[in-house]
Amino acid sequence: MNAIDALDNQIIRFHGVTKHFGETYALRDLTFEVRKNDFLFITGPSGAGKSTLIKLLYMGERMSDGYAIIDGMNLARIGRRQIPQLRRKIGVIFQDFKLIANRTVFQNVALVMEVAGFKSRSVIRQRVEDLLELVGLPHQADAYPPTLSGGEKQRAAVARAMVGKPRIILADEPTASLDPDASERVLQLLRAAHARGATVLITTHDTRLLSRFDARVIYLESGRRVDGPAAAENVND
Amino acid sequence: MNAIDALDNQIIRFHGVTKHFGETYALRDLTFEVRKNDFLFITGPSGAGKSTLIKLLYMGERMSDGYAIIDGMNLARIGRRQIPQLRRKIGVIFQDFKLIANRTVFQNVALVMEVAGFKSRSVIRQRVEDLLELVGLPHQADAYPPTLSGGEKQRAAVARAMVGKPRIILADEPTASLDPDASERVLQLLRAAHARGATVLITTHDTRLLSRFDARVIYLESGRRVDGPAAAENVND
Amino acid sequence: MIDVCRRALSDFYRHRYLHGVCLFTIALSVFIISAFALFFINAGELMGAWQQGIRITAYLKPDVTKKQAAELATDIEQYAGVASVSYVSGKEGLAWLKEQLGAGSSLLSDLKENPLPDALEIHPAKNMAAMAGADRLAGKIAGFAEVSDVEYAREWMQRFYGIYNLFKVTAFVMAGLVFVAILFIVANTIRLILYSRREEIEITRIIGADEAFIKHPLYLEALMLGSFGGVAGLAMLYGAFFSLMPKLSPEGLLPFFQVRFLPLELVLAILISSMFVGWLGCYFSIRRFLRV
Amino acid sequence: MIDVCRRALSDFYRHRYLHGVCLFTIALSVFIISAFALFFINAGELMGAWQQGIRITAYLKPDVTKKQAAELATDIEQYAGVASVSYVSGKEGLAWLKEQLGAGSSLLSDLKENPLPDALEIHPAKNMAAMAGADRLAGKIAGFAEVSDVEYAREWMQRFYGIYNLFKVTAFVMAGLVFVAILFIVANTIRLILYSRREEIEITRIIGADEAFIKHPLYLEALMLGSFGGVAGLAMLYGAFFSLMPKLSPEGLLPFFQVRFLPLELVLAILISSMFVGWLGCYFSIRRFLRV
Ligand SMILES: Nc1ncnc2c1ncn2[C@@H]1O[C@H](COP(=O)(O)OP(=O)(O)OP(=O)(O)O)[C@@H](O)[C@H]1O
Ligand SMILES: Nc1ncnc2c1ncn2[C@@H]1O[C@H](COP(=O)(O)OP(=O)(O)OP(=O)(O)O)[C@@H](O)[C@H]1O
Ligand SMILES: [Mg+2]
Ligand SMILES: [Mg+2]
Repeated sequence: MNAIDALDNQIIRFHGVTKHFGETYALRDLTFEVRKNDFLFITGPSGAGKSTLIKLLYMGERMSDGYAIIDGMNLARIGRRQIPQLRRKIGVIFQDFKLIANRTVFQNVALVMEVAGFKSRSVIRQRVEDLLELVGLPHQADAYPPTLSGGEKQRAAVARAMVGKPRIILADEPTASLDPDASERVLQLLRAAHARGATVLITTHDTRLLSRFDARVIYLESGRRVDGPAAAENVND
Repeated sequence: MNAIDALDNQIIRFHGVTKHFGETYALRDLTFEVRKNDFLFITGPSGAGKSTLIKLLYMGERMSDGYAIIDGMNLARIGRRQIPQLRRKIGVIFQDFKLIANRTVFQNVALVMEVAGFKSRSVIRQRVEDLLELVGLPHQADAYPPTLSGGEKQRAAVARAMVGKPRIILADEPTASLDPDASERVLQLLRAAHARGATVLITTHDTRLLSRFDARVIYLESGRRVDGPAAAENVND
Repeated sequence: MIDVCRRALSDFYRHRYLHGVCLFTIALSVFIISAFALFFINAGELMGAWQQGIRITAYLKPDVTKKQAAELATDIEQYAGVASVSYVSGKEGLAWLKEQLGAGSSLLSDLKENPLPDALEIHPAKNMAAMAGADRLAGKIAGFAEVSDVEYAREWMQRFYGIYNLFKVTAFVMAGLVFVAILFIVANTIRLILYSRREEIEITRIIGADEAFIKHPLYLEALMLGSFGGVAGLAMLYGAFFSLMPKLSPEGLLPFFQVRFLPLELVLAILISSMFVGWLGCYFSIRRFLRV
Repeated sequence: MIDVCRRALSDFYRHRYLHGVCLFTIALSVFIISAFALFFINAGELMGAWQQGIRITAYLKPDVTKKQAAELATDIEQYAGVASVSYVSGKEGLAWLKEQLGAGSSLLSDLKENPLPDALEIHPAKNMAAMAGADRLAGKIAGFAEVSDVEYAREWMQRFYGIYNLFKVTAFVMAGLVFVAILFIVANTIRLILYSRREEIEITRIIGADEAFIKHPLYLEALMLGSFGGVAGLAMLYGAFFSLMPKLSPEGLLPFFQVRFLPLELVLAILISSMFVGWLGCYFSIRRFLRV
């Protein structure tokens, strides 16, 4: 593969990205690429910077240094008006779910489609119901997030991230609150999206997940990328 | 052990407890006892009623039916004024952490001691700092919860649950957001509390936790208590 | 657009507690402002009604005929600040004077002949602003060749206009200050509502909503709050007015004056201002919550 | 107690945005209320000052000596609603009458002898309430054996008191309504603040805080908001008053009247009410957030 092909194929490209909050460095000099339709894990201990990396990707935070390109958009130079466009390409499963408390599960999930410009109520209803079925929450469609169990919230978050059929899925600990059954379901969904052509990026500290997949893994420690083996030691002890 | 001894030894006793929210039954006819200084796991799939059980114990919700006794207090008949007394005996690690967003980690943890009536600032400071050290958050004492990583929030919640040296510790998925290292630390803390005489009740869907401990396990499914083996099948698949 | 309305309405319902509290505050604010307006308008009218008792008397020279007097009256009636002019013969004047003096009138009974000349009685207009220059008016009238002398209760009128002016100016200043205060109160309330909703707004942005998607329903809600609040506030005033008014003016307290409710144009102006204030409150607060 | 204060203060800082907005609203509310008070108090004083021109004249019988008149004056002075009584001889009375009639006074120059009797001039008190019964007062005075006749500007006074009464009653009613409206506005604002803080309150309860632990700092904060807001509102009024006053009364507009700021007692009363309203707002809202 020549250099131009490589560039063409890259959907995410981080180069020397640093993010600090005051004195705290969440990410330091991080460089990596993700090719289109990649299935990638990011792992590392608590506080390593995994969620911060995801935040930079959906522009929840701006990077302090370095440059990053996502699907042709340069995050360092993107304008305020373009941020929504970027975000609509990305489906994010947030670690803390970020469900809107006074909208039902259905309304939370449907909101993504409304934001994306879908007008037909019936199209939205159909797709949202399908997804709630897939994550195993068909009966909770009209429940409000504060009344859901931890695992149900997480599955609602998964449904919301997938409903817009995004080209990029960022999943921040998507199975942390789930029992093995439900985890399996969610992973199948992510794999299905991957099969459909989406690029999937999953952060996790669940070592079983890593061992079950033959996927690329990026190891982070204190905001720095570390080599696989060294980190593996860390993870498997 | 005769019946009176058994009663004397029981710190938690549920009998035929049912909890429903409208049409949804979160717990059905649940009966179990916990002896003083027990170390108990509650497990089951997502939505089984684990968190609801914990909510009933700290009276975050009132049960719909049945009766429950905790440390001599009858939850069905407890008055509004006695609820705080009950809660001060219990340290809860909430599944969704329930940290106060505009108080620092230190202030969140210290609040439990203030509520418990500690007046001396230096005593509070000493104890809170010790605990933050133990959970591995000494540098985040002055951070606000929204700026913490998922694992850091969970550890802050652990510190808060333990700071009052409660007689009963209810831990709702205390290691869900933690990497193996940090999980180990938290479990050591819980074991240390147990060694000190506390009764510890942990909900989890982490099957590795169950297999590593030779502790009693209660299996829940759709709000009902089910037998170990049947559930074990479920968990280990 | 239909979409925006639908979302605004469901937001309205979703946040019924917040919006209820806000609506109540706006209603109370509109109530205060319109109660003010009601008071000042009626007070102004009252003073206008009261000054009917005030007149400028222009004594005519003895050789002025009735016809000349009538012509002069027509001229004077054109002047700014003059409501009407009436002709009073010397005889009528004496009768009036006797009546005015009451018991003291006995001292006029010794008069052999009527020393009072014929006169024009000039009634100032209700429009007091023009009357502030009563002195000037009197001076002008004195300038006519037919007029021998001009007389009016100078001291009384000066006091009256002094009060009236002070009243008017302070009323305007007060109304302005209260309006600004109310504007800030409504803006503050909307600010608190958006503050309560900041997480929801933040999440909506994070899943890809652009500014328009977020802002339009919020503005629409603010307009709705403003208009519903305005209607409610005016309804409260209307209710208070018609339940209290009969008790306020027992018979005879003020027989010559009828207290009136706000004129329709003002009611409409208040409603529109209320909507505008809602919009403005939203405008000022929303920026804070749309920053990255 | 120290503990409660410490917690209230740190809460105040922690929620500086919310509390800032709330404080601003309370300040504006106090501003409105006290601007009202300022206006009505000065308007009342102004009317009081103005009525100085009104008097009741009691003509004495010809055989009444100066000494008897003086005694009578002392008696009348004791009456409710009487400010002062002065003796006016017939000569003085005639001079005054001539002055009042101005140009018309020529008709008095024909008089051979002064027909005016001696008289007592009764000035009503500034306290107008007592004067509403001017008729009654006049009747009483007429009852004295020494008095031949009583005279006063009946029509004028009736109108004046009509206005004054209407003004007073509506002012009270308005002040009452506005006060209630302001009370609700402040309560609403505190309600919104507690609503924003409900999660924090809920968590504090869940980790074992009893009602007192939660309520006491909240009440203290409400009192602080009330008092700081009150001070700020009064300061705003004071600032507005002293920056606008010179412009409001240009020389000659109202030379006989000095507009004054609120009296100290009222300032204190407003501050205390403001604290009380803060407390009350907290009291009404807190229940909702302390329910299980
Ligand atoms: N807004 C912020 N302000 C200050 N510090 C922050 C902020 N966000 C993150 N941090 C810090 O940056 C570090 C990395 O946080 P991050 O959430 O990326 O960790 P993580 O790898 O996701 O950890 P976990 O597995 O626990 O979720 C943490 O120490 C955290 O406290
Ligand atoms: N306040 C509530 N109102 C309505 N339904 C509720 C409420 N709280 C819990 N439920 C329902 O009760 C069931 C049990 O919830 P619970 O939180 O106890 O599950 P859980 O065992 O903790 O699950 P998880 O492992 O996902 O946390 C769920 O289906 C949930 O939707
Ligand atoms: Mg994270
Ligand atoms: Mg749970």
